[in-house]
Amino acid sequence: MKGLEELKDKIHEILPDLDLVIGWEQGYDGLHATPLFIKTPEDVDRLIIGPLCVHNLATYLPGLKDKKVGVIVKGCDSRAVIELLQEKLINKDNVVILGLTCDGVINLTKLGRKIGSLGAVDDVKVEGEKLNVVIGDQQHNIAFSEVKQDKCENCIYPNALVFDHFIGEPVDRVENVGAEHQSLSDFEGKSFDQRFAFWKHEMSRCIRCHACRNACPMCVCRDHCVAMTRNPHWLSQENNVAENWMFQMIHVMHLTGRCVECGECERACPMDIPLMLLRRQMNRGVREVFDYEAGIDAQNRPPLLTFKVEEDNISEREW
Amino acid sequence: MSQQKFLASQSIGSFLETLLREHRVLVPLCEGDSVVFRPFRKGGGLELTRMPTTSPKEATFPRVETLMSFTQKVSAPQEEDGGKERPEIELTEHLPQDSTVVFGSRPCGAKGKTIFSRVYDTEAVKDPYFIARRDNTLFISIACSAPETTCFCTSVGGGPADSTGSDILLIPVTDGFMAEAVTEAGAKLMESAFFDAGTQKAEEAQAVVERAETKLGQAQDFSNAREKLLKLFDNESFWEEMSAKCISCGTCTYLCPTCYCFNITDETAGNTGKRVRTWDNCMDYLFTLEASTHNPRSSKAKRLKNRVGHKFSYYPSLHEEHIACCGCGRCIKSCPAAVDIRQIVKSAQEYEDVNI
Amino acid sequence: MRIGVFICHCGSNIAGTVDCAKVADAAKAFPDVVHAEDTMYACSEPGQQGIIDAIHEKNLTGVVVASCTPRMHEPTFRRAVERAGLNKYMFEMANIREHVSWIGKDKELNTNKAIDLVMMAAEKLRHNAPLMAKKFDINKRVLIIGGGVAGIQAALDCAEGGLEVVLVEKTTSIGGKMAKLDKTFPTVDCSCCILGPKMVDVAQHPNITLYAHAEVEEVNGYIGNFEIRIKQKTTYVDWEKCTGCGLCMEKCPSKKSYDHFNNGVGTTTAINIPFPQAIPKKAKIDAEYCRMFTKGKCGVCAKVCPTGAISFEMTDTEVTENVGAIVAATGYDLFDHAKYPEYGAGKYPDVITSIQYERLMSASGPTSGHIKRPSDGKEPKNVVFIQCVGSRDKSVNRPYCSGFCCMYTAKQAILTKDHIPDSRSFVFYMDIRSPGKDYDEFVRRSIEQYDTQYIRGRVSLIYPQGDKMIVRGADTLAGAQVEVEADLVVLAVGAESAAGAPQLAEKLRISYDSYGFYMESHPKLKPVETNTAGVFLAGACQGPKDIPSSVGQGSAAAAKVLSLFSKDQLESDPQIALVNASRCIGCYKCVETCPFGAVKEEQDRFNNPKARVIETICQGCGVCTVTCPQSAIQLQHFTDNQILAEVKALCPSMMVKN
Amino acid sequence: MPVYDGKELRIVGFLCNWCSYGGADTAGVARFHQATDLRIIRVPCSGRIDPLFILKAFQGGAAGVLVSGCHPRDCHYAEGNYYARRRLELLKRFLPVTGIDPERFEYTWVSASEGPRWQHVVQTFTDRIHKLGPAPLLSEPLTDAEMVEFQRQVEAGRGCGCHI
Repeated sequence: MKGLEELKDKIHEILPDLDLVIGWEQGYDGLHATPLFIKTPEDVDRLIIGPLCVHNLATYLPGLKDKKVGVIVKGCDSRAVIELLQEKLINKDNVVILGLTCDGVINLTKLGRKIGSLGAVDDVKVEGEKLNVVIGDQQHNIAFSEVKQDKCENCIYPNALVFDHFIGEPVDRVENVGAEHQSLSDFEGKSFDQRFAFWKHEMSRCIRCHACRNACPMCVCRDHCVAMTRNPHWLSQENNVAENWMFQMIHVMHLTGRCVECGECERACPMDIPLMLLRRQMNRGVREVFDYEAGIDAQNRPPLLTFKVEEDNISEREW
Repeated sequence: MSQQKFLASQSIGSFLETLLREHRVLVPLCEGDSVVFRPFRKGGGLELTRMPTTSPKEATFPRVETLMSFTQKVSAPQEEDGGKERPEIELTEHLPQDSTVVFGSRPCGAKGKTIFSRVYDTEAVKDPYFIARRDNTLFISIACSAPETTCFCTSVGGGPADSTGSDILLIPVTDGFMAEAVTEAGAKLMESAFFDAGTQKAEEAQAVVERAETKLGQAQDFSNAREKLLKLFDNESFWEEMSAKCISCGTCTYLCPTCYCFNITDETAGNTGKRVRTWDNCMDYLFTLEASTHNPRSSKAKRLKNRVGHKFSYYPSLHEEHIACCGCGRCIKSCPAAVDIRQIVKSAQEYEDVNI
Repeated sequence: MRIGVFICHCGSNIAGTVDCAKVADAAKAFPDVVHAEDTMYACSEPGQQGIIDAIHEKNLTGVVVASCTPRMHEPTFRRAVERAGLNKYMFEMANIREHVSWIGKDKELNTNKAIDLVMMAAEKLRHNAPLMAKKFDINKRVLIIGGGVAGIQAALDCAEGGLEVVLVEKTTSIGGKMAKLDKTFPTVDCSCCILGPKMVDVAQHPNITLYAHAEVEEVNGYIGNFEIRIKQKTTYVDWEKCTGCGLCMEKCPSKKSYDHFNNGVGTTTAINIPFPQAIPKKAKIDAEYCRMFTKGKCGVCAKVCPTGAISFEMTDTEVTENVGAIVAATGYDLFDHAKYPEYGAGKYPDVITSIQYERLMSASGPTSGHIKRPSDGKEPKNVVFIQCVGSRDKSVNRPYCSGFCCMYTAKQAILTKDHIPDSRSFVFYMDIRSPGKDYDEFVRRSIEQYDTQYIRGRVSLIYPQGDKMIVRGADTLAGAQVEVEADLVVLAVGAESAAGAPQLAEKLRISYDSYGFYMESHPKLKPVETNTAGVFLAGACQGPKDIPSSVGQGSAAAAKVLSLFSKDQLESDPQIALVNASRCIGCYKCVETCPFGAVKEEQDRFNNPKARVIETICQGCGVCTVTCPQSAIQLQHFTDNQILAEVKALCPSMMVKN
Repeated sequence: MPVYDGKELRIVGFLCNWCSYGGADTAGVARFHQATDLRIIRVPCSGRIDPLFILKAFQGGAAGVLVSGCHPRDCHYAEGNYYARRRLELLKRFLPVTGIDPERFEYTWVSASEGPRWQHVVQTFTDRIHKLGPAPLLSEPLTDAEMVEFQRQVEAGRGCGCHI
């Protein structure tokens, strides 16, 4: 991510016409950025951009429908904005999009695997392809590519796809572009029984905090989620494997053809449940059957809201 | 301080195995990338260096518990009922019976249940499920040697070696732990041969604790938070600003060792059913949604205000200034948006109303 | 809730392989079930009375009947519980006959399955709610699409019954295929003589509005209140002024226009009235041939027209009609024999279709009723008829029998002999199908009195030799190859669905089979109804039919419309979608997916966007319910909770030990 | 309630009222013998079938789920089965990741007149499910062997590395 000063200048320029601009600032330690809601010119000074800026800020947009909002987006985040526009869940007139170019953001879980506890990190610096993590008097030098988020590994969209103002110069990315994430084919190495057991094991850890849902930019039902009602009674309040599993099924089904693979669900999960596996599998189907990717063009029709009399890629199975 | 004994790292597994004979033993385990409390399995691993992702409150206040189960039957028509059938319901109450040992919690986690007790074990209110579990659960805690950037136990009346809520406190030293009995039940457990009275590393232990205390730095003074927060009760813009980045999930409350709210629902299948108690989450819209569809805490600002206010203001005013927070920092560390409760309280404390 | 369960024996139909008493016993233990019994015939008068009595005696608030398929008796039992004072939707059926007793013989497994099905029904019933039908007004006008004999009959019957009729005909004249026929079988009376007066009646009836040379563009609305957009295609002749005098036809210099009415036998003028008895008798310019359009100058017709009716600038116009019911009578088309290379693929002038032959024989046809073969105008002496051209042939995707070809071939053979007494007719056939009043006798007459030679077998090749056509085929009865020297070959082409039939069906929201014929609601019991309320079928659009059947269906459809309109108001089906506004977040995904445009975008009093279902338009498919992520829009009687109750009854997941 | 005696497996069917339910009726009227395992839930249209109903059935231990609607173009509601086809196809392609064998789920089209086809579908699907056997259950705890395997994987480096 480049162009912090240009970005700040732009925000100063547009802030008078807006209620707020959403960006990032440094969080409680050197490792964590946190969303920043800029309302005054002074707030702009706190703005940061970089590999720690993991949060998809588009998630906040549907909740700020009646405000005029500026939002800073990476390429992946911009897809969520497009999908929201596509589904008419936000009004373009009320949103000013500040597009960035991005070289990937950090996956703290992966970093944790490399250096153990992340509890006392003082500072993180990116030096070229290296990440320098400072913990007290210790220094860890890690290849950034090894601790990037999964979505960054084969990212095709390093530049914001939709924007009112683009900051910096768009970059080209050619390596591995669009390749399906390794995790899916790895997972396919397991038998069906092993996969089923895997999810039982993972779901036993789920605390049903709904962070995956609330961090998801496409989960717009919010206070009216079917997981939280007895009418209809899809789920009980019980926090057990079967109900946790069903909740995740609801989440993934409701994201069919809408998921932009921003990975916020998995990042938000405090229990590190690899939810993106489910999303990737569903998105693979959407890609194969409809040659469709969510959040690319606001004029596209989401695949489940339409049909073709003769589907191109659905061959009726004979009996 | 009672006598300290040494528990060697290599004998922990065997010690826990002996406990298994009489108790359910919960230990922190790596599962995926998280550390969670799980029943100890013979020969199974343990994770004692990383701070557990979940809190040990599950031992005394499970995520979900069946309070009772019921079966409905319809009797044959009764003459005295005018020839009508009379529904009969068979109830079975499920009071917890197990005895549990939690091994490897940190002092902050063990302290959580004491915050429950002021609510669920009072003159007026006795929660038999909680009380039974609490009284049948022993905490063998490990003093904290590596405080994290999210830790603030010393700001809320705890400390890296605080023994409140623990039965035995272990302090990590070379090759093992110095153990100290906090309660009689703890002392009884320490009679086990795995605890060696001969090895003395008290000084090393002392140094470990001091190092941790130093690392935690200056405690934040929350003493005036109670009234400052109350003053801000009607200040909507303050709370809107504080809650702007909150996404209204339940990570903070569900990982919190001190959050004690629950929900009760009846679930039925055919003629049988059960009454289940599950954790509830004040950050959720439904927490205060009324049947009329009115919701006194309709916005996340109001809900966050409640969570912070409850912990640092309302609870202390009801319970002798005890803050309903143990400073473990899980709510900060695991928050998807890195919302920092310390910062919110501090902002409240430092808030100056320009209109006054 | 107090549920009563009734297990029907259906004589031995169910009780033969299901232990009904055991099912009833098991049902007694289900939640909320306070009464369960088995009964001999639940649908019989005493059976229904038993249910009604039990409702009264046991204060039942809901009823489950386990018997046959709900597609059969659900309305029966709903009426019964309604008579007992319950809302008719507080009823569920378990299908233990078609889905249990009739498909398996193991009594234990069957009984067990029946118990499950009853349990599912009871669990669903526990989530049922009383539903109230709403009443709405009917627009007592009827649209009839197609002015063939079926449509004419339906139009006249409806008009006579006092209804206003809108009749839309695709071509410039009503009359359809029947108007082209010379004679009809088996009476051999003149087709135009019996149809003509009916066509005149249509023209003169005050209740009938006729749109000829028009097509239905769009259908909106629902039973009782359809809105139809009709395209009036341009004729370049102002029909208000045209008197049908025919002067333009006499003077038109473009005399080589394709003659649609005569199926290409002979030619006509670019401006023409298709046939003398046409209704309406109005001229139309065929722009494909008109010199004004092809060469940019001419205008002879405009000069000679005594009323000045010609207008080269005329364009298509649109009209909207509101009706309460629709009768589709769009007829059929004839198979295109060009698909058969062995018959010359349409290349040989003296291999013609049966309808062209009708025109050759017709006194009003291009040859004034003299049979002259197309190639040289000679009178044919040997005429070969080949049946099943485009019928009963899987290789051209026409496996069905067109039904009427055997009969018209027999008729044409007879007429050939009448026209040319020294001629001989040969008929290659597969089977003779003549099931109708006096039909078989008619075929016998053709064979026995008119010396028609019937050869059972298929023709493998037709080829020209000199001025003859050699027809080579098999005589399967003689077991020999035969070759017949023919002067003229007539192909008995079969029927296929009318061009554009599927497109119209989609506008009408009715289904059609893989050949494009429209699907009736029930093949036996609802032959003129469709599955779309208020849309009826008449004639060959439903499947190949001869004239009597088409006329019969036209009258039947008219009777259905008249009985529908005998009430002033209709009840809407309350099994439709309903929005729970407090759950709706206004994302309008339901609006996008509703096949009927039944969901509207609205705003509540706080200006929040909310969806609302237009009750009379919603058909109750439930597509919206699945689309809605918050489950805010629920199909009544098939809500998430109702279906979930059935799923959970079968697959209980709730009782996991915690 | 169900007593299967090991003879039956739990198979749930979702059928549209107008075509497939009618087809099943037609098969019944014609006395086409079929396996008894299948329990049919009648819905107005295949477009009413939420893929989540199918997952709910699997959550509750269904060994197989069969969906059948009107043939494309024949939907009573004109378009319902087109939407259903998209949803169900994606569900089928999604299932492998959950560990539910996608063979346990099938969707097809059977018209009201296709009694023989319905018999064939039921028999083929039931046979297939019997070959696959009972479904794995979410409510059953993981076996010791599975737990050990997961722990081994953690130790192999997915999670933290420090263990006693």
